[in-house]
Amino acid sequence: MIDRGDTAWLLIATALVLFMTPGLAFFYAGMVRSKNVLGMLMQNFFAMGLLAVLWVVIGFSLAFGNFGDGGWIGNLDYFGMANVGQTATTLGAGGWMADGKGMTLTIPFLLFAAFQMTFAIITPALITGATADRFKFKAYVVFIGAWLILVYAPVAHWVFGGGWLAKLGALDFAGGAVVHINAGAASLAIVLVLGKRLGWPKEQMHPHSLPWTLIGAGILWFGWAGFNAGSALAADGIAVQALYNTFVAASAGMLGWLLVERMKDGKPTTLGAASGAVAGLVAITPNAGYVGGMAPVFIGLAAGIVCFLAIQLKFRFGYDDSLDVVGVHLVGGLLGSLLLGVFASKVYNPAGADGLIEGDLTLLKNQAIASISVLVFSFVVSLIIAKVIDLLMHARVDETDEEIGLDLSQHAEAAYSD
Amino acid sequence: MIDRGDTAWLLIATALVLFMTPGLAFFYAGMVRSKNVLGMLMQNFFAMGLLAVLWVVIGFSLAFGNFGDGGWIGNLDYFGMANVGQTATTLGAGGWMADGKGMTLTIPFLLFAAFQMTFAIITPALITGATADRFKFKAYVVFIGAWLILVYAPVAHWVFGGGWLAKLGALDFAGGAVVHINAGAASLAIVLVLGKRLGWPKEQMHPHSLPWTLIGAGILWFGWAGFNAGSALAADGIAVQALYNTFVAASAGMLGWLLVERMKDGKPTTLGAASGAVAGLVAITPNAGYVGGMAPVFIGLAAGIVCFLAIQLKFRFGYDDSLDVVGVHLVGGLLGSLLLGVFASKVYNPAGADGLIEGDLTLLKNQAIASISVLVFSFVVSLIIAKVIDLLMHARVDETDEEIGLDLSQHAEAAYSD
Amino acid sequence: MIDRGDTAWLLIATALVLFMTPGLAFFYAGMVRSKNVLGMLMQNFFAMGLLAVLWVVIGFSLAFGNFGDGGWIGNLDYFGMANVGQTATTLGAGGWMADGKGMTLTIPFLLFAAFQMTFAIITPALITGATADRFKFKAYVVFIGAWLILVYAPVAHWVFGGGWLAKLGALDFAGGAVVHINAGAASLAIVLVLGKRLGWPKEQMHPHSLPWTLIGAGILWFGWAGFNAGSALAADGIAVQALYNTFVAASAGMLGWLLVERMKDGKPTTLGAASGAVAGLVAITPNAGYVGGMAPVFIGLAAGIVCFLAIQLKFRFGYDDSLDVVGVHLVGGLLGSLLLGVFASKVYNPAGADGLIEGDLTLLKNQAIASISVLVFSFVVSLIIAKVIDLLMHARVDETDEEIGLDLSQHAEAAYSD
Amino acid sequence: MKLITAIIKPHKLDDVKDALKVAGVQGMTVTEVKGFGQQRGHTEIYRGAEYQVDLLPKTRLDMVVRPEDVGQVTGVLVEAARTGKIGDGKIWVTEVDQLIRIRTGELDADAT
Amino acid sequence: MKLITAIIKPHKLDDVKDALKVAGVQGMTVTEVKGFGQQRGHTEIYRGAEYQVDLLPKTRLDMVVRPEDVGQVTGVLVEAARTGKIGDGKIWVTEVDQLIRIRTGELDADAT
Amino acid sequence: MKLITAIIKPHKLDDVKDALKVAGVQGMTVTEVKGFGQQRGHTEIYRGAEYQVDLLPKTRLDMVVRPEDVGQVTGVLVEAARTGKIGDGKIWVTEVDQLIRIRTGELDADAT
Ligand SMILES: Nc1ncnc2c1ncn2[C@@H]1O[C@H](COP(=O)(O)OP(=O)(O)O)[C@@H](O)[C@H]1O
Ligand SMILES: Nc1ncnc2c1ncn2[C@@H]1O[C@H](COP(=O)(O)OP(=O)(O)O)[C@@H](O)[C@H]1O
Ligand SMILES: Nc1ncnc2c1ncn2[C@@H]1O[C@H](COP(=O)(O)OP(=O)(O)O)[C@@H](O)[C@H]1O
Repeated sequence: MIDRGDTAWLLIATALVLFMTPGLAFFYAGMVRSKNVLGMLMQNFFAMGLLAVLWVVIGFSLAFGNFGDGGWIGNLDYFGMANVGQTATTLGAGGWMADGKGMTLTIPFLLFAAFQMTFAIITPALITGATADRFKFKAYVVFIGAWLILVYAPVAHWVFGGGWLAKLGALDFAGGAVVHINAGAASLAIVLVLGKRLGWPKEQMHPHSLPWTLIGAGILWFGWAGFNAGSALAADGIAVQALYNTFVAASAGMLGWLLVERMKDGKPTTLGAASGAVAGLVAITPNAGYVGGMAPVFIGLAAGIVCFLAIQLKFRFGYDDSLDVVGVHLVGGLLGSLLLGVFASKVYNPAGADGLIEGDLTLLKNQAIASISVLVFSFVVSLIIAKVIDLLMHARVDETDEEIGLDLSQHAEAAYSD
Repeated sequence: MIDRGDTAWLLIATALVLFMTPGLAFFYAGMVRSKNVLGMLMQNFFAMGLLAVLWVVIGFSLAFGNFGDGGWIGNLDYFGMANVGQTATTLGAGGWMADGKGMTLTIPFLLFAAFQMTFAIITPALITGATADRFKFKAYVVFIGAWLILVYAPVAHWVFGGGWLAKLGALDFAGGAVVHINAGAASLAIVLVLGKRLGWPKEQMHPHSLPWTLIGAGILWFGWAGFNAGSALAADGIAVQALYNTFVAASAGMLGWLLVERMKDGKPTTLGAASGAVAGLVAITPNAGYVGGMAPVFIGLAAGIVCFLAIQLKFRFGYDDSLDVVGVHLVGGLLGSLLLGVFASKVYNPAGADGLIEGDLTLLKNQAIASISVLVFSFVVSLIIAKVIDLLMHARVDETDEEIGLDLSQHAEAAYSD
Repeated sequence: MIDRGDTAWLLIATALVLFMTPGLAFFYAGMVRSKNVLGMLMQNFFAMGLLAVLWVVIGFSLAFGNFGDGGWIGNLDYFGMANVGQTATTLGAGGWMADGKGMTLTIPFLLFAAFQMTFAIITPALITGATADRFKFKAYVVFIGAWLILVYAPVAHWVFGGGWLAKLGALDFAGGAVVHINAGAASLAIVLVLGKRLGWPKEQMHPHSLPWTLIGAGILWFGWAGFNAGSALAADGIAVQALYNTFVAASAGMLGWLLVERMKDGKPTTLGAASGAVAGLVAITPNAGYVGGMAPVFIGLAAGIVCFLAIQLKFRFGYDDSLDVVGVHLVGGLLGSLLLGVFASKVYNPAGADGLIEGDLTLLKNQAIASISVLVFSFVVSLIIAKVIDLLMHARVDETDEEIGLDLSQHAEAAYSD
Repeated sequence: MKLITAIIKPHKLDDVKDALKVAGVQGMTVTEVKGFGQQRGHTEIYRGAEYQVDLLPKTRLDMVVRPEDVGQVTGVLVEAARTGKIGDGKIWVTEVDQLIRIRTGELDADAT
Repeated sequence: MKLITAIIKPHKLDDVKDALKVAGVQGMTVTEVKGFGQQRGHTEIYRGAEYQVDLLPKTRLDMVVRPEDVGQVTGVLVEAARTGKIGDGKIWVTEVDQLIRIRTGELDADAT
Repeated sequence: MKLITAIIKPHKLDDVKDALKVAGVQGMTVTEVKGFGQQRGHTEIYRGAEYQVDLLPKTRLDMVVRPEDVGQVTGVLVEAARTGKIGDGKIWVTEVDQLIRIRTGELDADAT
């Protein structure tokens, strides 16, 4: 039965998550040099173009077909949105799912597909931060298209689609593994293939406009309400819990990051404030509907501190993760997924599980398995895709184009003029 | 009876559509030269000021008074928001309307008026893109005020208010004719009166800041969810269908535009990506709640391709439609309204109609009549209004003011400083 | 009983109000010189970090504990979100409250706390406009933390928490006194302690980027829908009334401001349009759910005119309220709170009161008492806090740092680069 | 060699550039500047405060030319940049000891 | 004629401009520049990476004056632009062969 | 004293600055400029309209040095700024009558 309150919430939640991709575009675009602004914006906006269409044609079906099969990938039942209509539906009723009743939607099935579409757009788009300033546009297009089908759709099936990780008992409220570990691991793979930006790390590459980054962070923060609280698929207490957790963790993430930044570098920075908030948001994502009380404060603080430290790794190991997708999304996603094994409590969500804090170690173990599985799968397949593309068409722009910048070389445009 | 889920959705949908006008302001402002940025922003923001007040005083009454009379214009029943209260209501029960029961709202009537107010703001604001860089502010103020009363209100009555076009059987889910053909035809009229920008088309007039254009496009895309899915006036399956169609058509519009741009100019541009998405959004607007499946993909693709070609017309015919309102909104609106005659299907909306694809030609014919009627009416009346204003106070700034730019000459401000 | 429509609306309303603080950040940041952009953004974003955490730990409890006691401050019942859960609840049932039944929520109590959290973030953040360009970051951090606990929490209790002003019969729908008078009076206090910016008023300090100010205004306008209509705590007729009033008053505020600006300075400015809209929004805030019809037009117009005149006061009296928080929020808040005593009518809200226009003077008297009380309390306590901080750590940056700008001196960052 | 510096109105840049190309000028360097002179500025208004702005946007051109070309180049410049209204700008000529092309190390006339 | 070029601190521009007006300077051209010299730069921090920035914002003034005015103008300039702290800037004077007013074609002293 | 003006490619600024420091140059002034010369520009596309852009971003350096240092400084400049590709830029040298340090009033060689 369709509930109009739930439908109202999911309608706007879907729009909110869609709005996150422009937010992400600006969060990143502010950090690049002025010759690469449009290159960054374009990659993100193009993800909104290509991936939505791929999703409704085949992606959704591969991710959510055969719902609750406990398996590896969906089927083609929903190819071209076949069988995806305006009525509510029950998914996976006959499967392994605990109560034998599957997931009963109180919103139109089509809305579920649209909501998931916005996740399928932003997840690959996260990668653009790692590859900034050197990914050839044509190669990028092929990469994210292939990645959606070969990496995102299966992983979404494992976790959100009632696949093997869901069956195992791993939890992921809104995508700690599916979104953040997944995109973060892929980022690491592809920057290894692309190589470092010319001049990195010697040359100074200041953010060309931190206000863009800040407005992007504001939009992300706003949209994350839809991302996490929308993942309750209803306007109920769990959604409220998720909203509360999300906002509080973002705040605590900012505080954590600024604290260590202040200690290490002597000044709290605006970029640090934005980065810390995002780190908190990343880490709370898997936890959003499963924890409560002061847990989001601890999770956020931890994320701010750990991710700040993690972004230094690239200098140690020499991979050029331009805007720290690995440091923030991979590490923050891992941290959040594991902390869920600590802080989860059925007090806040009876359909969830109890974590370490409630005396149970099982969840933490499952979280570790899920995290590692997604990390390894995404890293390996992404590496293969990137390598193949590199062989076929050179994944990276040539040196002159990189010097001129992506805006002119890839898109024949200048970001700013008189 | 008021449904709180429906009310929740329409509350936020109203806010979303309101937010579109700032979005539009930036979409346009990024494309003008830096001396005309504030002129553009001001015209759009001022529309939010003036038109809202005019609407609640008299515009709403003229558009929706005498609902369902099958006629040409409303009455003064709702003058100054009289009789527009917090309760739900049934409109046009006694009229020609099919089931004899009119339109029964499940939201407060006042919310319906507020939702429609946001449409009455953005539609005239669309015109500012065509007249960029040369419309005298005072003349602009008079123009949009008069246009709201003399053009928008009647046309809205014809279609949304149960007027003659609605009675005829023409469909327009969220304003393909009322909003886009209407504003596009008016744009053509007024640029003929204003004349070309100094230096056009010889002088290069680069967009001064494409990031503004992109963030504007992001806001428009986001807000369009409220525009189209809000037009269902409920949080039901039709709203969901509209949301899905909207987002998918925007994406396909981007792909269509970039494809032909790539072929013709050799590079896919960021401005093209944004423009294509808007073209897709325009074309899906009349269709939003009446089509489904893969139709939004086709409609979006067609819009992206056709509008890209259409914006070249101004060079051929020599009218200076500065930011392509004719090419995108008039042409995109026409295309969408006609394609509705092709793709409409009662499968997706029993209250709709069947189009060509279901074997019925009637709708296409009605769509053509409605489109042409709105086009001609809007063009002629707009031309008269513009001519009269031009006689009374010169519609265009003088040459020195145009050279200095609208920011300084009309508003004594500079957009950027240290 | 939880209503999912109400919950859906409050979920998004909470997100909307949260989004207002980034909006405010940009509204202000556009007006400062380019060397202080990040200083401004940082102060606002940091408010989102610090105050959310303080709120969930103790602020909410101090404001809403002992709900309906008719007293001065809450208790520690909700310390660390204890007893704040996912169920709906009735607050203050046993207190003085009219029907003896207190306030019965139809949304999870936790959602109420989260919604209020967003108010507790933006209210202190409003002050940053007054102190622009010279507040030492460390001192600012201590100030807003202390202010939340010592000023905001008690005042919120007096009015929103069923404290003595609520018991007295003063009305404040969404925070004319709690938010605007409160922050405005504090602004006056602290600028007296900080002193004038170097060079003020002789030196020209142009807004460095009015587009930022305009996009900030757009976001504020959008978010204010959540602020005011969300304060109905339901998706009902009152919420709709509040939304309508809010949007119309913003529009009328713009018209009022531009009218007098045009008369006095000869040109209507973009900054004036944005400022007038905000003035209208401020003044409608206490009125939002209690008035109707054409009242928002009058209230908005009055606010636009009066606030335009009020911002000239700082030159007369020589206090450097950099971005006119006193002129817009203190004066606009006072005006709105008093006009509520005029325009309130039970026709629009049976739970409200009748104002002068309905022939009753009591409300106006109560509004005056409430406004003055909040003004005096906030001014005095803020002055003390600021003085103490100034003694302990100098509230103001030193001269060199002020010359270099806050961006470099406080945060070691530059807003713009190549 | 001689260095010719011209301050012109920004919207004249395209015309001037074209005219100079025709006149055989091979290269030049363009700077956005602000000028102060007899031309009246404008008033800006921000929240009721009026500011007199007397620095106006101008464009500066620098080009090193052979001494024998100075007369012709300044002539072309004057002609192309003139609108006849106050604020058209100035041209001044200074002596250059030496001109070097970085790429080749060529000197003076060879380096233009 | 002589060309006086001055590099000053940006916030001194208003004072300098006023003083020059009083001293009879009729026009000048102003450019935003960055300077490198003895004045220490500052440190910027982006995500834990520290950058030493040694180019500081400065303002460049160019004015062509009559030879006999050079002493007075540079004197006024020095006085108005001086703060006494490192980084106050430099003034240099070069010989101008010819000054032309574009609008009228007037030359040298008539063209200032 | 002599004024050395160099137009270089923007991304060479760091190298050039470092090389000049080593060569003993104490100070200089840097301006963002656009250059027009033999180097080909690029095409920009906006909604189907193609624009040929022939002004390219360059960086201008001005430094006043002692006459005896001119040779060495230009030598270092040429070496550090050269990429060997068209568009590397120019250097020109002009005579300076006088150099003043605003802070101290020191003159010429003492003022560098
Ligand atoms: N003495 C001067 N030295 C350098 N630049 C000057 C001088 N006088 C004027 N300029 C420049 O020339 C521009 C135009 O000068 P102005 O006096 O306004 O008009 P006109 O050149 O028509 O007499 C000024 O804006 C300034 O940039
Ligand atoms: N030799 C030089 N040639 C050109 N400009 C110089 C030179 N030395 C310094 N400058 C300019 O003057 C500014 C101030 O110089 P600096 O050495 O920092 O302080 P001071 O002028 O007080 O000695 C520099 O930032 C630079 O713009
Ligand atoms: N005659 C000139 N006077 C002043 N600047 C010049 C001149 N010729 C070239 N330039 C500057 O030098 C830059 C490089 O010149 P260009 O002819 O493109 O290449 P190259 O220096 O390698 O011959 C130009 O962009 C311009 O800024």
